[in-house]
Amino acid sequence: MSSTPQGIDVSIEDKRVVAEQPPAKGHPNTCPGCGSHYRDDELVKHLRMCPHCGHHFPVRALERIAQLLDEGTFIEECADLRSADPLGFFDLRPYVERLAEAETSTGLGDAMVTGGGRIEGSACRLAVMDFAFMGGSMGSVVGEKFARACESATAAGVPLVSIAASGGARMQEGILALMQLPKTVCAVDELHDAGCALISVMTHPTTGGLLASFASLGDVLLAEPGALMSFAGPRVVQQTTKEKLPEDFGRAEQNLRFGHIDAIVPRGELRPTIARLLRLFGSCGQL
Amino acid sequence: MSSTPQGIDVSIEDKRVVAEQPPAKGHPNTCPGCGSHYRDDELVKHLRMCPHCGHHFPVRALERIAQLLDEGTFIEECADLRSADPLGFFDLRPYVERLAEAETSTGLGDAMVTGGGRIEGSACRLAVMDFAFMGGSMGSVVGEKFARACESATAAGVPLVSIAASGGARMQEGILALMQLPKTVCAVDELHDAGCALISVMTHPTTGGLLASFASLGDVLLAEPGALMSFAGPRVVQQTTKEKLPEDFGRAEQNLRFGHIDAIVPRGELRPTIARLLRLFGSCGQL
Amino acid sequence: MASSDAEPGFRERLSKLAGIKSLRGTKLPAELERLQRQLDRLTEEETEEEVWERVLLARDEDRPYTLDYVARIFGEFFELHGDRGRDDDSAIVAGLGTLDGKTVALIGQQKGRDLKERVARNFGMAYPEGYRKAMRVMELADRHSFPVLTLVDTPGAYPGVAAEQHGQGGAIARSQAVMARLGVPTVAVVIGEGGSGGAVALALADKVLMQENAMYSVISPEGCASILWRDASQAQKAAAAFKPDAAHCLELEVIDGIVPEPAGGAHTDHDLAAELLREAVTSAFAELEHVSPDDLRRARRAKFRAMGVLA
Amino acid sequence: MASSDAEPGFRERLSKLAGIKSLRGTKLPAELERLQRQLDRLTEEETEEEVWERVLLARDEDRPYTLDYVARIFGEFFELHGDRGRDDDSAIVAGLGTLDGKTVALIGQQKGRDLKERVARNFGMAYPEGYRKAMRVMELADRHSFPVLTLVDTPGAYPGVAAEQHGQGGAIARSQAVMARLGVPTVAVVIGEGGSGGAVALALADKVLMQENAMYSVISPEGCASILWRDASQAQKAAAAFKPDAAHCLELEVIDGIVPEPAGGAHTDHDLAAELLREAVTSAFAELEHVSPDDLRRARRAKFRAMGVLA
Ligand SMILES: [Zn+2]
Ligand SMILES: [Zn+2]
Repeated sequence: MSSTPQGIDVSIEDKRVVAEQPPAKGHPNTCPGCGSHYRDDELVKHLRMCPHCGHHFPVRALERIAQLLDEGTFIEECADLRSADPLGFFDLRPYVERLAEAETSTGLGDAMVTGGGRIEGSACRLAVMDFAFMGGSMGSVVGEKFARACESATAAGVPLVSIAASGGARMQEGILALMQLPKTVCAVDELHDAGCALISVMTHPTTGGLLASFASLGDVLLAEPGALMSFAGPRVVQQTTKEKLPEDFGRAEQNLRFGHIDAIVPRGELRPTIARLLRLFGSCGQL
Repeated sequence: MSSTPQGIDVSIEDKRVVAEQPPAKGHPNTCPGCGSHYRDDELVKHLRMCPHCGHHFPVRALERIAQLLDEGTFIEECADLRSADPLGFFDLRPYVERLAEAETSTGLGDAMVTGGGRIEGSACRLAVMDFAFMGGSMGSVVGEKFARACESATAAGVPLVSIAASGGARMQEGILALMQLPKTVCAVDELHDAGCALISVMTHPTTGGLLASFASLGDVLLAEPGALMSFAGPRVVQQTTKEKLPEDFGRAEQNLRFGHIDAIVPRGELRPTIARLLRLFGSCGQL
Repeated sequence: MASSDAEPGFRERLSKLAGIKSLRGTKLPAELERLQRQLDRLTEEETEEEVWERVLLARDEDRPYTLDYVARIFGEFFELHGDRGRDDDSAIVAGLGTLDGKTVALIGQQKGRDLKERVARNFGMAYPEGYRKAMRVMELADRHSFPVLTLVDTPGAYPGVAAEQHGQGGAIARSQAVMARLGVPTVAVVIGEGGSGGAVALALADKVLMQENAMYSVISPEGCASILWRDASQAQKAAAAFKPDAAHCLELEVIDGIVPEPAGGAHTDHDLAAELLREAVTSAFAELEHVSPDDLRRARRAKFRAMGVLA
Repeated sequence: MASSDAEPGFRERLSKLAGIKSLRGTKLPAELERLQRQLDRLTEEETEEEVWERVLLARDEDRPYTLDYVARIFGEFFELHGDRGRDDDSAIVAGLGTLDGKTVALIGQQKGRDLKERVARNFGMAYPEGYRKAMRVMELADRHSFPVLTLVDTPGAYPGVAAEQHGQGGAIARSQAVMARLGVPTVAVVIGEGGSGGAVALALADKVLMQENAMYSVISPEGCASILWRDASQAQKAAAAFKPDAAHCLELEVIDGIVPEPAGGAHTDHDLAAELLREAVTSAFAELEHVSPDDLRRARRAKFRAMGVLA
């Protein structure tokens, strides 16, 4: 289901997200829900939802931005930020090599794209994660981009919309990756002190450090259908507790039932829903 | 077990507190726990705990104050406040008649005694309920006395210690009795804004409106062993849900287990425990 | 039964209520006149039957509920779910919507229209989780300076084993404490049954209004009767004794105004009932519009501080 | 492995640490000297074995736990229980006590000393309820201007079905958000295992210290090894790669200071370990004593805002 073979290496609390899915039927454009196969342009047209069974395929960051924003309004920010290798980290391969490969294969500098734009005419800032870049893991660059997006939203007096898709913290940056949790939490507190809203959308998967930091701190928490939202991944939980997991363990539907999110929004309704929330939260300063 | 035959009439959410107890063995000084019988001076000496089985007998307000305060330090406040009869309430007997009878039998103006004093040398204000006065029900006088106790504590910059024993709101005062909930809640918020602490002790029973207002808002919540602390009384719950109630339904022990109180403190340890808390919260202004 | 003491304040507030409405250019003077006539009757004694009739109207199964009003008075409504802890209690609904073009946070008890919905919403009787949802939405409103509107309509907080184990009393107390701390304008309207602690948990507001046929009481008439008369069938007698109707609540200075209903009761015309509610609520918010957070808190606490009647 | 860039900040903070301590008249110059020598070694490369030795010390079963320190450094301690919602999670203990005669709120993870206690305390792995208890005690401290001391010692937040259903991720996020908002001085000390999100939930503090042999990491060495090397037995190699020891955390400017331990580790002398901890904590609080709530928040957020290394 995922087009990112390295994804499995980098998520921490939920390292087997991919393995939990029905085994990919060879091609990323084959629906794991019903087996239908689509051309890429067909999937793009349908917002990467299966027209047959409604399965939500993963969406890359730039395509997500195109789905959500008024055409031609996106202005990217901080595109030049890149990870350093503070630990000189080397496992089976050096971290710098993994980074270079991810940049080549995704065309992105790191796992988050940020910038400003309009949705149904309402100005906002966006912070959109890309699972294809090392499993959407959060290291120094993701944390810094998110913090700057909060500051940019505050300066403009507009809400920040965050779209999460992440396996957790990026362990190749060690303790500095963990520090992106408090860093992004502080950024949300500053955003809130300025009176600006955070609208947080969780897509499959939003696990580990993301769920334990900014993604859970939205004024409104939305999730896509079926999105896995858990702090610990299903495999870790199973190994630890030896329990049989409930069928919808950690899924958006369970999270709604247990009171953790406000709504499950199918992808087709995401743009009008966010637009409505932007109008409700309005501007909170100069535009 | 209770020496207040009219108690059963006035508690609301928990109207059968007394009936839930083992039937009184004739005399209020006979222990319902083990059947031992005591002279009144024996019980006073033992803080009204059964020396044989540890059962906590009810304690009247002035005796409670004598148990807790340094000798000779109590100065009563607002002793002259009396209930009006705003509804001209008449059930089987007029409210004014019930009030007069309660005053005669208890020697108190209403179900709460307030004032200032010292515990192990630390100054505080106290608000102590007396279940013998119409089941410790809260009407306008109890609400007013509690609010004034908060104001007195604020003025003195000392903590307020509240000792609850109540069946709930006093229905003979109708909607005005219900309004003592928000009234006392506002008083606690003002006390807290002034930086003063509320130490709340719940004794058997603390139910209905008391639990749903100031008694639950203490910075520290203590309870005596076995004290019933429930919003709805066991009988009402049983009638509504038809369930068999757990054995310790609503008791302090259950409340501790479910995270609602900080500690269960046997009566013999109450004075030193409150004294320690007074030292920890200290003074918060002039004395 | 208005005592001579309460009389002046009562009259004064009634005319203030009328004043606000005409100031805002009410289009419904007939409703207001009718309400005035009803209130005039209070100087005479209301009969047991008249009080009971209102109790029955407050509980009428066709009476508009919270979501009926939400659909009619809010724009852009978005429902918020969950207490961020354990549950989403649908006996209480919450959300954001626009009223007069401004964003307002709505919190209200919700009974069910048919049996299935009634069970799902537990007949409007919330668990502690419902009050925790209310609190977190109030805090969201405070963070973004959204006024808060609460609609009160519950027989009471749910009296069950789990509800007690989850801390019903503490949740009701804390919900009030949060309302006492809010720095935004708050308006509460009792739109049906305002049952005891479960109701007041959402009603510690700058302006507390009652619909003409709503009731607001420390205990249900049946509960009162079974305790004091030892006979639940004496409910009618009990209701007359403790007077849960809007006019008496206004007389006792427990509420700040009465919202007129269509003749015959809100259930006869949901649209008109909603329009009358909308007018009353926007008038109340307009009065609070330019008051600072500190002044809002101060006045709100002072108002409740003064409630009660001493000898 | 100190990079030449990180070096000056590291040196500076070490000498600042030393400076504070002598200023406060430390009676234990020998311990400090020993710490200095150890830190000096950082300019050389630490071996895999040396890093691993610290991991083993951090997890030593005889190492003092939160309550061992509480008994030794606090006066008048009073434990606070419960999250005021559903539970009292004993993997986290909280309470009030006096330190240098002033009231401080204490929150810390607590492992068990024997098997029975370990099970009761879930090996120091909290459920969301534990973090909710922590948050409500922090808010109590804020209300009364009590400084907050947290002691971090957990393999991680508990990864179980119920913990997820009760909102583990959200609870950890919100606990951090509460810490970022507090207007009182906050000091966190990692006294054993600082395991991932479960640790940082209590560590968003003005001053974050680590004991000499504590570890603080984004994942356990075993977890890291099983993911990256696909072999949990490579834990020693993994630990050397991501360097969870105090010296490296100081080097990366993730912590503000290192608390010396008795020679051989804290487990060899609980009393001395507690005395060293007490000195470090009171020094840290002394530095924060006259800072206003707004300045505390500002500096605290700015500190975490700056964490991370970019190319
Ligand atoms: Zn499909
Ligand atoms: Zn006995």
